[in-house]
Amino acid sequence: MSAETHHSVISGLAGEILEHTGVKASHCYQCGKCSAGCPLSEEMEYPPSYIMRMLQTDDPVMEEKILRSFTIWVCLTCEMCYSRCPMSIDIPKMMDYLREKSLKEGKANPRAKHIIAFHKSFLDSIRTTGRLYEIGLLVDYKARTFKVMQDMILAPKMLVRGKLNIFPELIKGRAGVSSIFSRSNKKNKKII
Amino acid sequence: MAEFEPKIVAFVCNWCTYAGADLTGTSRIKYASNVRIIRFPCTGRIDYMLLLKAFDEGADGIIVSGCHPNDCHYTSGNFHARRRWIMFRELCDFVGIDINRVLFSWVSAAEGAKWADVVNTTVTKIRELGPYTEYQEVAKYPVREVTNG
Amino acid sequence: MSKIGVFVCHCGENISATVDCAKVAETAAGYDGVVYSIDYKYMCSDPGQSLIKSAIVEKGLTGVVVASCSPRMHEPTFRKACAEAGLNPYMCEMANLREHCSWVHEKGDATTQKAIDLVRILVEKVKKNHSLNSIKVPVTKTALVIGGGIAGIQASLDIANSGHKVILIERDPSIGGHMSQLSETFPTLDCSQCILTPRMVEVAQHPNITLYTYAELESLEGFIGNFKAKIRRKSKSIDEKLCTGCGQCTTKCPVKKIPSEFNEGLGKRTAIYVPFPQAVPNKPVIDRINCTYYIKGKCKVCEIVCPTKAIRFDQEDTIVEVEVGAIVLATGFAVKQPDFFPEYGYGKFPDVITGLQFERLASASGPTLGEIRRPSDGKIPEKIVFLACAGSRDPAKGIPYCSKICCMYIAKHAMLYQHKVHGGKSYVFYMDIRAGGKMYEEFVRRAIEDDGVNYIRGRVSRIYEKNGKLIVKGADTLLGAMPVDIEADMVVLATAGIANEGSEELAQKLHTSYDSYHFFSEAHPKLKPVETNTAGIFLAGACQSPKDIPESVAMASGAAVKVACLFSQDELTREPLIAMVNRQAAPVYSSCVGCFLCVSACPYQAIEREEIKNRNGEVIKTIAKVNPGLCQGCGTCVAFCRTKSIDIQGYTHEEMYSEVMALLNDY
Amino acid sequence: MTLGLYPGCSLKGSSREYTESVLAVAQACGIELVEIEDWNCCGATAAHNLNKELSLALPARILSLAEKQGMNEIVVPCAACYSRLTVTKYEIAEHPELNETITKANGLEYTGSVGILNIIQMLDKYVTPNLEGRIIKPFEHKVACYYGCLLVRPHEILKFDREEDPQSMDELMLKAGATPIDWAFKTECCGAGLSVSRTSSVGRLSGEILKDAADRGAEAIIVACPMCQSNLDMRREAINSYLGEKIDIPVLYATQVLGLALGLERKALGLQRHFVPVNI
Repeated sequence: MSAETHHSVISGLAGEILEHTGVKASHCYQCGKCSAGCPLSEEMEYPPSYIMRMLQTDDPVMEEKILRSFTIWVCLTCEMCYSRCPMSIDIPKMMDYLREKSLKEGKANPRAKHIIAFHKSFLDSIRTTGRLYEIGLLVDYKARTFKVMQDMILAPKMLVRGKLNIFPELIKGRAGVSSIFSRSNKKNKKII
Repeated sequence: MAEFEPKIVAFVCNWCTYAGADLTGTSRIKYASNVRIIRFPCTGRIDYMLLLKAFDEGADGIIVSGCHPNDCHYTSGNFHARRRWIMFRELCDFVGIDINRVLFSWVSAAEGAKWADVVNTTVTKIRELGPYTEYQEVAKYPVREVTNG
Repeated sequence: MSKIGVFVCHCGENISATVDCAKVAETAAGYDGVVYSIDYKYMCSDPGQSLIKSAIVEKGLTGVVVASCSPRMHEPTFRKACAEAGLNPYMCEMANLREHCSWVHEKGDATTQKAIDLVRILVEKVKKNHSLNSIKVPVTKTALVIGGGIAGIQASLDIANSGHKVILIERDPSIGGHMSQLSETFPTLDCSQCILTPRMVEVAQHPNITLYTYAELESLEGFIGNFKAKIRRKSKSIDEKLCTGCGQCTTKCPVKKIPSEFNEGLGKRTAIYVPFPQAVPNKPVIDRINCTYYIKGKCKVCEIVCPTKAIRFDQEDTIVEVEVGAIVLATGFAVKQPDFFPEYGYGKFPDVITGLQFERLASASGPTLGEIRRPSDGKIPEKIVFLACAGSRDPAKGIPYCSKICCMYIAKHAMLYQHKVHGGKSYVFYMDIRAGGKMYEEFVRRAIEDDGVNYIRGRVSRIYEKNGKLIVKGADTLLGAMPVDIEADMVVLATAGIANEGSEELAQKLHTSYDSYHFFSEAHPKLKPVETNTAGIFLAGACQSPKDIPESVAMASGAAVKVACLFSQDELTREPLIAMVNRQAAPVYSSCVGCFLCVSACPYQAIEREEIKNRNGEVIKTIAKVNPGLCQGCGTCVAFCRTKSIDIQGYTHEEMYSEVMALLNDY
Repeated sequence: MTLGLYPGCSLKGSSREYTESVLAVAQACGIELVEIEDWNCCGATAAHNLNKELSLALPARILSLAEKQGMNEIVVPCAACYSRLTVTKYEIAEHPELNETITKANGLEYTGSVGILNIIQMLDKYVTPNLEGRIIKPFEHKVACYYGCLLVRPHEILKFDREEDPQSMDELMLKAGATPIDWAFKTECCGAGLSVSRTSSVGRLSGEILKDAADRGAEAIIVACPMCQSNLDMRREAINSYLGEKIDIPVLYATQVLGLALGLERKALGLQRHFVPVNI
């Protein structure tokens, strides 16, 4: 006598996603509306509905391809897919999970290194100051990517317009913010 | 110790909830097996003394379920049931019967999934409340006889 | 002393896969009063029934419990078998081991234990059961058909042709329904009106059919064979006997800009109007909401021009009361208005239209006389896009089901477009092509291969307007979900078929059930598709779920046969599960004290006062009495009675208390 | 009238003019905005891209601080921060078990009592009802209201305006004397999330948006999101070179337009800080 309601278990990456995010890949019936509306689908090697299909195969080869894909990094989480999905599948939430997993397992697509670098620089900036320090972010990002010249042309113009702070703003609760980071890092094996 | 398995009795009407529970079956939706269904023509037929009798006999929780308001096969039986339930609940509360152990619900013939949900929710809730030994202890005292009304 | 037989069914593996049937039978054999207990693979099969029958005879059983499927499925089967073996059918009960046990729980001891309990409950009940005899009631051999679309028309004609009277009521001013709006029909491409209008005329002229258009069901009382219906005939504001349908009034009416319902808003009509030229009856009605006279108190142009003085501004609604023996519900469906698809811009862009609007454009009797011209500027679209599943199969928009007819009509639309616009390009965005039906798949293939319709598998994300074109942003899921943009001149949305407006209220008036989408529910999805749960009320056509014309017609004929079967008898037998007031010997006569609380509880006015008189004719006592013809057996009076003087046969106090007490012993 | 204010990082740096215009309009309308003391970054896209717990804990800290400082309602002008804060509030309400982890991570209690308003909601609730007779310099221009992603999606959580063809900003502009145009890219993504790391995508996405607005005769694009603004404004050269044509429509914040209509100084609204000069 138990309140057990499921007798089938979804395995593999799809099962993992279901467990962690509540997003059920088998819910997708491949209508393609997400791919049709995704502003970035033409830059993806696998558009969103294609990723859903790959998850449905329950094939480790496919799953590996997803984690190593550029798609998951170029997704902007603009939520367009989710808002129009007839099955209300929260694809952006799933993408968040896939990115986190891909990074944790060291499978991030090499083409995405600039995108990841930017996110990391961003979070580093918050970690140390509690708030985003834009010059710091840019310098850190440049250092990570060696894209020294790009955007440098913007900086002086921003300074002139009073859009860049030369000094970071420090918050009092920095220790608190850092502790948020260290807690979640411990759980996530230092990924950021 | 094994988990407490409550005994749940469901008093349901023939036209909506009984058919709804049939649909749960046809749809193969699984739910807790703690419930025993007793079929009535209509919730309007349910004499609330039967609820007390069920507690007497060792039930830990009770579900009463019929058609949604306005959808009664007999026009208004469910409204009568609801009205009498409100009175009966006051009375139970007054004499110290735990009204949290009785769940009143509407489940239509089209709501197979809802029936499973109602049962599972009730089982979980009654499991938290524990066995209704309090009532059963008291019920032991009077002479037990078949109540013919 | 009871002698009960218990018959446990495996239902193939449906029950035995999770319930240990042998153990159930074994345990039941040990119960007090049980003299025979056995399990068998298929109890409802012929050998299974024989098993029961021979046990009744050989063991002299006084009661039977069949532990198998839901009594809603096979109770009549087993009760009939018992009756054949000489046992009163109401001494047979069913324990629902399938729907309520084996199908909803996992295999295990707990499930078998539940099955055992369910059997024990019914064993205890059947011990207390009484033999009952069915009740005979007369049949009124007139049918009421609600809805005058193709299904209602077909059902009316079939019943009328079998020699019975029919009253057909239709909400709109004319019969014909959605079918009268269609251009051509799949898969034969014959003209919808050409095949429909002769039927409409036949209805109007049939001596057995009384037609009330512009009429709705007000209320319904009674039961199978003996319904009393009140019909509200809405005021048409004309005297139908005087009106000749000459059309002077509709030509002269100064209010000419009302969107025509018949043309789905693509054409205009006047305030006094006939919905379409072939309407039956071909007499106008005044739309009081838009008529200048009713708004401002003056105009009366129609009254002035009417040669027969048939206009009646002060006419009021009338209520007609009729007695009928059976009812056919044929209220059809509605089309979901696509304004809930803001991403497709329906309502914002005039050239995004619905499938039904396209029918009107393609129809020779439509606003463009059959030429495909777009609503915004009347240009012939060079590129047209059809979107399947605009609403259907879309749980996010509230319609998870498939509307069934769209795949076919879209293929037809695209085909008609290709036939009418030479050199035009048509695209269909679809998810699956559901073309099950005679010559249906062939029809779709023809559209694709012969007429060059471009099918793209994918759903459209959005449509926007740019420089007079509609930009349709879709994806081709067969090419790796590659985005596809089409600059179209017109877009047709295959909007979902939904339950008709007011179907919920109608179901409540009829005390019949409806599903979660508000379509009417059939009594059994496979074996009783035209019956409802309410005896004497039948279903025809798309009011049960979206259907195409052949299916609607077939179902209507099915319902008509059910009605004819009913009318072939002079008397009906009814289940005797009705309330009774107890009677006892003098000087008590009855425990009823005459409080008549039951009268207020009864929804059927079935409880009367009975005066018990002595030999001198003096009234000794007044007690309640149940009229068996009116009682429907809900039992509300039973729960109301303070002296427990009313009991309901088949669900008596004794029986119900036995069930409760059996339920929990040795749980 | 006092409301809490969560400015967020952009408003303190690259989108300084947004802060200035928000404060100026609020002041002009008698609303005092009190900045949440010691606020931190909400984590933005980076956090929820890389780490779920972080993406909830950072915004939760902000909401806890607002609670602690006795605020009932806070205004969040940045659409991205508004989205993160609202999503966090929703997630914790839906999954109360998260609260414990987050309280532990932050060392601050969280009850979820603080109301969150985006800038349009704030203006609708507290400013527009009292606008009668105060529009002294109607902004008589054709404008394209650009809502972007984060103000309207996901609707289930934000419950603000409608997802497709939203109207709230258009109505506000109408009140400020402007003529909002009907156009096709109100809620398409401008690509700001990849602004720094993948400028090529931004050219295409933002290019489509600017082009459609320009083609339909807009004289200004109106936004309520600093990401969209800086993307469409600061990246204009890159976008123009992608498009191969020069589009010089300025990108203004809704508050700047309202400020102008109320007759406030251009400088007080930070109009001099724009990359694409505001010549209207």
